[in-house]
Amino acid sequence: MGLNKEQIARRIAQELKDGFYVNLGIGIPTLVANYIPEGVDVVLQSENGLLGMGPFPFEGEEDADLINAGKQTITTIPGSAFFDSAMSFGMIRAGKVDLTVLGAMEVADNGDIANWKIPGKMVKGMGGAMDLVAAAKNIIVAMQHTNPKGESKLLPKCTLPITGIKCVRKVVTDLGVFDITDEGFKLLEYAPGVTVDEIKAKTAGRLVIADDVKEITV
Amino acid sequence: MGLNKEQIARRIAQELKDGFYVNLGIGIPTLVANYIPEGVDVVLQSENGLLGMGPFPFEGEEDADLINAGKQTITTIPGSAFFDSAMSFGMIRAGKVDLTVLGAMEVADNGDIANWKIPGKMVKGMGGAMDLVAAAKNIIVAMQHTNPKGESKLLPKCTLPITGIKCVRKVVTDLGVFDITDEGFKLLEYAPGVTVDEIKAKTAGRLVIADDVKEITV
Amino acid sequence: MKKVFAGADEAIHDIPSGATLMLGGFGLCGIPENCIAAIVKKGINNLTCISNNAGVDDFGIGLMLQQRQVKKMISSYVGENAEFERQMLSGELEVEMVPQGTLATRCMAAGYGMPAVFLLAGIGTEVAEGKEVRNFNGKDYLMEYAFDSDFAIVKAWKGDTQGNLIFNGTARNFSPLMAMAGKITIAEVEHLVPVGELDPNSIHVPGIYVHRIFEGKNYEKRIEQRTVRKKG
Amino acid sequence: MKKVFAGADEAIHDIPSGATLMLGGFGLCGIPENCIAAIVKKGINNLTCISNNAGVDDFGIGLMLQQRQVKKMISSYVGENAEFERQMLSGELEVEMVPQGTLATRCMAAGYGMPAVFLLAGIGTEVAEGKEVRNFNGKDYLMEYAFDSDFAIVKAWKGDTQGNLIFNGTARNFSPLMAMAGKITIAEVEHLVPVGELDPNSIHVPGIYVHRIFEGKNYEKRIEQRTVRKKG
Repeated sequence: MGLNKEQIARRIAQELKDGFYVNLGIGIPTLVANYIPEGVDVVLQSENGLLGMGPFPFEGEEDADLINAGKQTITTIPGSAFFDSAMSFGMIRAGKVDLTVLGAMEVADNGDIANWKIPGKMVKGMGGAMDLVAAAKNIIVAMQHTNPKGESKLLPKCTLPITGIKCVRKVVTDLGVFDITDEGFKLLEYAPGVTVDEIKAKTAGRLVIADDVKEITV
Repeated sequence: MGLNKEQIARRIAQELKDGFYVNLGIGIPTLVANYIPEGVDVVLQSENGLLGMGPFPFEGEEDADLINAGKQTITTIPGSAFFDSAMSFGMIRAGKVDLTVLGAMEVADNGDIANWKIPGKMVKGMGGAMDLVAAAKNIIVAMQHTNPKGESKLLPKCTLPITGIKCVRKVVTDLGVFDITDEGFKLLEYAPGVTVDEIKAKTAGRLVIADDVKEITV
Repeated sequence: MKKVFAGADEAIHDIPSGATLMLGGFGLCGIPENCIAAIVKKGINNLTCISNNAGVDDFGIGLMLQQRQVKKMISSYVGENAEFERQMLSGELEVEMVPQGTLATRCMAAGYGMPAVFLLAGIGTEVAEGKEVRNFNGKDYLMEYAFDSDFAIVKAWKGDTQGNLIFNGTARNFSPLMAMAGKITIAEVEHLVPVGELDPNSIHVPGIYVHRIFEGKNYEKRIEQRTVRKKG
Repeated sequence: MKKVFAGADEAIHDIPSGATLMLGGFGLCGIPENCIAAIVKKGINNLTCISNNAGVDDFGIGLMLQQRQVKKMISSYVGENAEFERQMLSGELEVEMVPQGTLATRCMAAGYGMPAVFLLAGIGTEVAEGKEVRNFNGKDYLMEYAFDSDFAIVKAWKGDTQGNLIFNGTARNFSPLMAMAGKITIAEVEHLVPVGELDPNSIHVPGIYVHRIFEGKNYEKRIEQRTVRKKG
């Protein structure tokens, strides 16, 4: 039951508006690019220095000088532009990127996010995650509602080292769509086949249910 | 008696070393470009966004998009590069420009300089002068030794609003060449036909005479 | 993604009186001629203009001064402009002088989301009055704030329909910095081309910073100091 | 103006053990392969390396790690590198993690002569520990210092004998910023051309920032994640 990864991506893609500049993180967020609605023109930013990221190259056409922030080979689209890393994060910091979608290990009901470090495990670094969450003006988190042990990832307070404070605006999980509000997570939509009671049971943070809560359409 | 403007420029040109990046201010400093010694390769920086400034264009070849900081039409040389004003002053601030030559209304014996404003007269602004004097690592002032009233422009303290503090390293006037030292102006060279006593008489700031003081050769 | 406007009148249609504008250009080099003409025609006033210079009497921002549209100029050098001088001395025009590199860097800071920067220029001078001084590695710096502007208006050489801009020669100057700093950025270009025509390696201002673009007309590109040498 | 060197061995000849190096590149994209090979060959050690990543086990900075030449890494992401992990966990290797945009901007600050900048990244996290927090317009920022480095080592696509550099695609990344930040900057380029061949409007790093340049050899340009789609 609940949404699969593609459906989570598809639901997030509904948040895209014509003219948006969008930064997509690694994992589920990357899939959002596959579901951009008809008639909606968005430009993808890759924080390693590209506006106008296109799809993966055809086999044999990979260019070592053309990768995304996940170090995958990519292509450009007409109208793309390259720039250095300072300008790339400069435009994020200045609020020019309309939407950032990223994954998370934990989200707190005040919008705190943890997604870079697990104590006791090898620390690989925060990459651009701290910059993105601190500076982006609109952040949607795409993640599973619970961890492999079945524990809620929507918490009253992050238990892992945090990446940024009070920055997440919206969370889309396999179970539902939530806004971050002063009252905590606000359930806007539930996945087909999932009950509000199940979501209540699996959400550790403060949860309120929108008056007009409805089923997700993807 | 003393040096004319061309000779002042010629004397300053002796300070140029092979490989120098040089910013030349308006007036006498501009003339220095005409006297770059044989075998010495210097690149001229213009703070409005150019490295590799060439001579004035031939008549009929002026380009409105190609001017220097004095707003004069110029040319480029092979190897030139354009950049924006932030990078231009960034490279000055980071100490990448080896020598800056500029004019002054007053220089104090501690290296203070005044060259942007005369109280009671129309204020045109400091342009890039404050940035240059604050940030350049090596500043030579080119000016007349006295003002039109015959008063010394080499002073114990600037009387005009200052442009920068303790920044001038060397002064070349129509009468002589001076280093700025802890003892004040240090006369290194005097102009042909000018006596050390005359220089003493016309220098209001602290003045010491170098042991090996000698006549300027231009 | 509708960034392309028909012309200057359309692109500046919603600039209100009292707005703060950044205007690109160094002297008369690289100034947004079409937008200035449209602003003069529209007659909006009470403007605060951030621009390195203020034009000459009958060109550039000088045209806006003639119509008394400018309340305050923030510039590094205001040069030869009799009407400017008259308005300033009579107190009609407020003027704030900012060192040129400081002006440029305060624009850049805005475009890069940095609220303040530390700069050397002006230490020990009247420019430092009232400003925070901070010592790093034995050197004093002034803390200078990023500029805030409602509209940035620049002129580029080439631009595409996505808003990517390329400047020519020293007409670049402050324009890329201001283009990145405007809440709304308007670019007029000599050549508006379809997407894909500009080399993505050579873009000076990526389109994300540019909200409106149009191809300008009848550029005069006046030369302020025509200096030449003789052939031979 | 003798900036052109014969090769990597000559260009890095005076880098001493214990030096602080900036190394351009994002992952394996745009890394200075020739200089890394020469540093490995020369065997200098005790190095502090500022680089967004630390290569993989058998390529990039990973090669220097294999030879235990690195004392400290300052990076944003150190990814998949078993030897790196081993040295870090055993305490042989000191590691400082810096957010990616902060890393980039601290390089830029150095090249622009700005001693410190105010950035949002890391506010409220362990990155903020011990750092000055300052509020501007209701938002908290961390004060971050410009990086200090003895040598910056970058790889560009094209360069001329004056040191002007042009990068290709996303191989640009941190390299222009580091090139501007080094006390001594060494650039290896795929194509070294005579002055006058590069378009002066399209230079990413003006030669004034570059002290040594040479044409590199045998570029492998390894791809870290080969992702493709099928035709049709």
